[in-house]
Amino acid sequence: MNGSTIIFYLLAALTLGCGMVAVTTRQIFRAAIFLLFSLIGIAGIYFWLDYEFIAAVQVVVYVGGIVVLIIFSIFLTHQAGEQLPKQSLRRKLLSVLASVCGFLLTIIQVWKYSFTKSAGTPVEPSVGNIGRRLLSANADGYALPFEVISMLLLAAMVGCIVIAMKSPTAVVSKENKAQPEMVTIDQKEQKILVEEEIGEV
Amino acid sequence: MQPGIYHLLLISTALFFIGVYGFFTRRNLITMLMSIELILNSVNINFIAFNKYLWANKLDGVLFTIFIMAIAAAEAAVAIAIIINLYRSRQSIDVKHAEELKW
Amino acid sequence: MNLTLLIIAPLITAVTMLLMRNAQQVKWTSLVGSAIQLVLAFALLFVFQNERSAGNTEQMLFQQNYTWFSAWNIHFHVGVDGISVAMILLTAFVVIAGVLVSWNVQKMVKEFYLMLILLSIGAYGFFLSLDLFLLFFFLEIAVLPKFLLIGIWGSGEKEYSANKLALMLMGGSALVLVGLLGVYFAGSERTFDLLKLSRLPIPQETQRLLFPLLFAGFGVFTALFPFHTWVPDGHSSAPTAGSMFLAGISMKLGGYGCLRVATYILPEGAKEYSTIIIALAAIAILYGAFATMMQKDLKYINAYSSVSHCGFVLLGIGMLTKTAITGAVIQMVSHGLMTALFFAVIGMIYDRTHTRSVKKLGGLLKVMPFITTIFFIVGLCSLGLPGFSGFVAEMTVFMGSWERPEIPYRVATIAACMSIVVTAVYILRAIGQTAMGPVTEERYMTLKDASWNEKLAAVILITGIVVIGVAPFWLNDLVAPGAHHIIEKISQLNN
Amino acid sequence: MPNVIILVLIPFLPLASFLILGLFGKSIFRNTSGLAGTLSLFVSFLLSIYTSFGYFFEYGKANGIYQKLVPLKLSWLEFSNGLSIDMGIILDPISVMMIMVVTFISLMVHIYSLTYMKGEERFSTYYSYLSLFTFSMLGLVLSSNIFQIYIFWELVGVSSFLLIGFYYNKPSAVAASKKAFIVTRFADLGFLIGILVLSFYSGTLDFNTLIQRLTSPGSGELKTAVTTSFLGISALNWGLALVFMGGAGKSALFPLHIWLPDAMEGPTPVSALIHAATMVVAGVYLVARLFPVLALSAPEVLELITLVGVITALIAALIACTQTDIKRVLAYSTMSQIGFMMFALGVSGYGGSNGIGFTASMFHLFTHALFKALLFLGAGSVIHYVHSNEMKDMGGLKKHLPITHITFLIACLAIAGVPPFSGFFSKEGILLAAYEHNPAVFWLALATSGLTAYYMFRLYFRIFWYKASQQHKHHGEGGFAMMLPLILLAVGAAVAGFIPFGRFVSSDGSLLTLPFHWLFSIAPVTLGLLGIFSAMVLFKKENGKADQISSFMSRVYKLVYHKFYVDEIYLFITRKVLFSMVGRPAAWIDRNIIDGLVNLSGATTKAVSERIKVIQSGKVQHYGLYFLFGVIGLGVLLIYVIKF
Repeated sequence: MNGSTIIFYLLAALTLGCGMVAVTTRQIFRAAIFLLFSLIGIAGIYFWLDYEFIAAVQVVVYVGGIVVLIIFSIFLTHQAGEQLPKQSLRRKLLSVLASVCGFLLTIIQVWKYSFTKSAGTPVEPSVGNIGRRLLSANADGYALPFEVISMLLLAAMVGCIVIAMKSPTAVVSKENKAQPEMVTIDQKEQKILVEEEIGEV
Repeated sequence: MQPGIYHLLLISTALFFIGVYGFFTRRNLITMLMSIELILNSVNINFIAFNKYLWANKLDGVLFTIFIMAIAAAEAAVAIAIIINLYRSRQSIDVKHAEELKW
Repeated sequence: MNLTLLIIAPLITAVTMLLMRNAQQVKWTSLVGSAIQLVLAFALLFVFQNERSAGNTEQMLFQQNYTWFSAWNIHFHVGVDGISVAMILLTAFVVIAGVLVSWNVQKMVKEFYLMLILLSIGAYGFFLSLDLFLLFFFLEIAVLPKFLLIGIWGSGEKEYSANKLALMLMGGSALVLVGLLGVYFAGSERTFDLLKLSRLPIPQETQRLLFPLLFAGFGVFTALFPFHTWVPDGHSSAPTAGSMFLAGISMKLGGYGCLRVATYILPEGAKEYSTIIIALAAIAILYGAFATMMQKDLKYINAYSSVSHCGFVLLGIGMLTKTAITGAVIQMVSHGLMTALFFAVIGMIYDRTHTRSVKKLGGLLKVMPFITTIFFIVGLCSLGLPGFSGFVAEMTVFMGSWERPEIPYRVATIAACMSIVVTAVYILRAIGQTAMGPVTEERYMTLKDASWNEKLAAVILITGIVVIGVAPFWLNDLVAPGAHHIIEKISQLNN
Repeated sequence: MPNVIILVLIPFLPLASFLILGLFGKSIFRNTSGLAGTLSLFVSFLLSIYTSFGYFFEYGKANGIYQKLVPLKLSWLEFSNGLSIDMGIILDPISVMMIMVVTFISLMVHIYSLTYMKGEERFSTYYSYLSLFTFSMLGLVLSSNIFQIYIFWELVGVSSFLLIGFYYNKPSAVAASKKAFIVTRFADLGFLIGILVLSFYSGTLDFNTLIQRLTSPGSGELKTAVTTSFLGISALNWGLALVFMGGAGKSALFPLHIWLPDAMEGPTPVSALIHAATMVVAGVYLVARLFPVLALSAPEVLELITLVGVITALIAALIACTQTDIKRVLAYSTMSQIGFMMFALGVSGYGGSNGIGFTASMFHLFTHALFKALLFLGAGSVIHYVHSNEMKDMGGLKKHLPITHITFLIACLAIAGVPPFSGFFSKEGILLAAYEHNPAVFWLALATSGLTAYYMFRLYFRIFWYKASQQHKHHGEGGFAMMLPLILLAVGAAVAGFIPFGRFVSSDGSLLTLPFHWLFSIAPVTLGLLGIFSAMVLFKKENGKADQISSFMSRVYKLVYHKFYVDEIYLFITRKVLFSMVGRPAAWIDRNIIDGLVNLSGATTKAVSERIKVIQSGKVQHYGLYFLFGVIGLGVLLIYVIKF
């Protein structure tokens, strides 16, 4: 067992451990942070695999972009120190069962399968190579998908704005009229939840 | 033992099902979104691993990873926009309250 | 004669109706349209008779054949023989009477009449089709308006009845569809053409499998015994014209289908299952009659008696003799006219007294002599009085049935004969209670007798009933050759 | 040769009058409908006289034997292989005799009703119904085809139904009309099946061919009909017995008689026409029509007919002694006399002097029509006068109703068999035939004829003598239109016995002289006079003797008074058995089991969808879980189970 291997296992442990905590913790902010570490662990694995560019993109997009977005949205929708509601035990057990079964099924299949490596001169995953492939319009070029993705991003941007934009006042007032009932129901439920929690404590 | 493709696949599978577990057990939409990010990342790991160990003569895995990241970013943005909108309309982002598609 | 005219004429009527502005115009358009249909039907009869007497013995006359969808070899293929002509005449009679009777409909007049005309398109198309796919197409066209007629213009538990009727009929047509596809793939040639299929050898095993599907499928329409329960509910909830069309036309679609499709294409299957058919028919006849005895609602009485009477149609078909099948067709025509008239009369009584309960009515003969006289006539026709069509039909079925000397057939025939007594019991109970006796409620004394449209409708239908009853030979001569063609293969099998 | 147009006109004139009066009676013939109907019938009557003269004296005979002529035969409805319903006219002695009887009695009734039914709201309807009946009855007797006779048989039944229910707002009349129709309809079921059986074995529906095929000993049809048997009885016997069942229903023979007394709810002239003189003898006519087949090929059925006839005659006579409604008494007397006609046919042989019974039966039919119509019309006058059917409202009417009194007396003497009135001759013939063929029947018949005299004179004395009248003389006897038929019929009833009937009507068409023995007549005449005498003793003056006797035999009296409880048995069968045990369960099964199954399938579908719609919860996590489990399941299935 050499250093590289150790580093690999450490990265794997970091990724999986943080991922695990991220999906189980009841502090939403902590979940976000652990997600962040998990993503960093993945970036580390990319580094370990010598895919520096991908690792960099991982860090930039996920760590720097998405997680920040998530954290912002958490700030927008949550009070500080608020705990996440508990899920029912039955659901948890079912989910564990489903996940474990799925995991085992997949892993067993993967293990049984012997992968064959393609013969051919390896290509350096350098930024230059990637960029050339990405933008070339040749038979194996990715120019078209690249353009499509850019359109998608644009559409997503427009979509975000439209969705997040405040609705016209008329609609709002209508919604507000319909609101009280909903709220009371919510409040009731929350009350019940709180009581349950108190009971548990 | 030298880590190889199997180890990477193990990690990605585990991460995938961790994400799945989170997706099922979380009630908060934002945390569900996080689980989805984990799932997407596990897919990315797969792509990279296959590229590295099986198809080193090609770059397709890498390119797909990049696309997935781009899409994931867009998806996250849209999702968060929806979540915020939802929050605005019903003061809650509990998934329980988003069941308009019921029978 | 161009047979497509019979489909186009109502179609044009329907389109013209769409353009009309007020209810009055719509009514007159549909009346004129249905009168044209009647004229066309008579023209068809006339031309057909001429052609036959000129010595044209071809099975189907006036055929037209256009390819409709060549990939599946579907054709727009129409043609008539005597049986179809008789059924078309029946349809024309019932349609015009139905249009006249619904003169007082208030709600959504245009749509109502549109539904009536649509149903008549379905019926004409069905009786004309010589292509099984086309036939099925028109069958489905005829189902939809019934659902709406009951669901929108009905009374009582109309949603329930409309659903029940539509679902059971759809179930029937699903069976039919499966059977049709089976026939399509069973022959050596992929074709829906009725005449070709009847000549293709279809293996006996296949016939055994497909015949029950087709027969039961069409049987649902014509109240085959365990599948008859839509009849009472559907009829009782339907508006007057709806009931008339339902019992007068729609139930005949089934009988015609059983005959023209199931029995004609699959003779060996028919032979195999004939004992079961006649058993079910005999049960339906007697059991329907006994069940009628206990009914209190006039519409239920007629609905159950329709089950009983349609049993004769199935009995005639199941007997597989030429006379019996002729009788079955005559019974279809006769029952169509009679039951339409019966429902029309019930509708007239209900419109005035606002009740259909036999218990609450009484002494109507004093109050509205015309309507009550029609009630008498139709009741007497229903119990098979000579001089009216019912007698001719039943006797022809009996004579045809008696040609089969085997014990089960004999038993079924005698059981069917018994129904004439039970029929008399329930008809006379209904008439005696409603028409005769003292007037039960004061308010009945001021009721008005029939209006012009009701009188006209009644007279049209009575004319049909009496003409058949007094001079049945022309109908017999019209239908018998058709029955002969249907039975031809079976009699070959017997020899 | 007969003139076909005239023959056709005989039934069609009444038909025309039915249609015209039925359609326009209320508007055009408001006041003249009676006259119009009577006139058309009068023409029809003249035509039938013309026809009968022609038949009996000009063209009917060939080689001294009356032929069965079929001057008209139109195919009406053709079934397969030679079976067809033809509309034809048959002329033979009995049909010609019958058209005479029918048109004559009907004419009398038409005239009588002009006054009797005057002021009736539905006067023209009444006449149109009468015309319908006359048409149907004429059609019935002229039928040349067994199915044709069935058709008119039904039409006769329905006109009887309409006329019994003429006073439709009287519930009892409605019930009676229904009863009459349904009971005869039940009998017609037998008739119909009988026709089917006979037609199947003989291969024809035509009377002449049928009789010819089923009587010639060598014919194949007869052989199969006799050898094929069901429940040990040959097909031929089945067929004929079932046809007889139809006749028994229409003629009110014993087990199927219950409708006739109730039918008296109709207007009295109608009872005279339909339920005394013409329609009720249709059964006798039918048996007479098929007589050759019965006599030559199916003597067993003839025995059955004898048995039923004699039982009916006796039972009806017994019941008639106890009834108090005068029309009912007459109704039971009709039943009894029809019983006479029936067993006369039953004991008769075929051909030559064996056929006395046949001739006597037809003769009795003829005379009975006259005197029974007279009795009913007389009773009609009485009812018209006192406005009641009950004996207790009558008595001492001989001064108020002199003509009715005399004519009624003549009719009573005729029916009692007192010489030289008509009934004497015909009854002698019947008794003689019975004596020669079957002594047991003879003794029963003799007793019955004594009873007949008793109950008829009981009726006579009870109406016209008994006690002093309390009636105020508010109106007269009913005028010319009512008296004329009475007088004409009385003349007929008095002298018809002298017609040499055997010369015209015999079983095989040949000439027959009804034998007549003075010595033989002593017994029945004595017995008849004894009956009259005892009636006189009991009822001439109001005294308690009759009541004493009835209370002395109270049990028997009660049994007879309640008509041997036959009605109650029928009521039990229909109410308790048919309605409760068959009808109601059928309706219940249909609503609850068969329709229940349909509804159950609907309900099941609904319940299932109600259950599985929960899956469609709208919760994304649920969907995810199902999806994942689905994928896992599929994976396991494909990999480990199917090993894809």
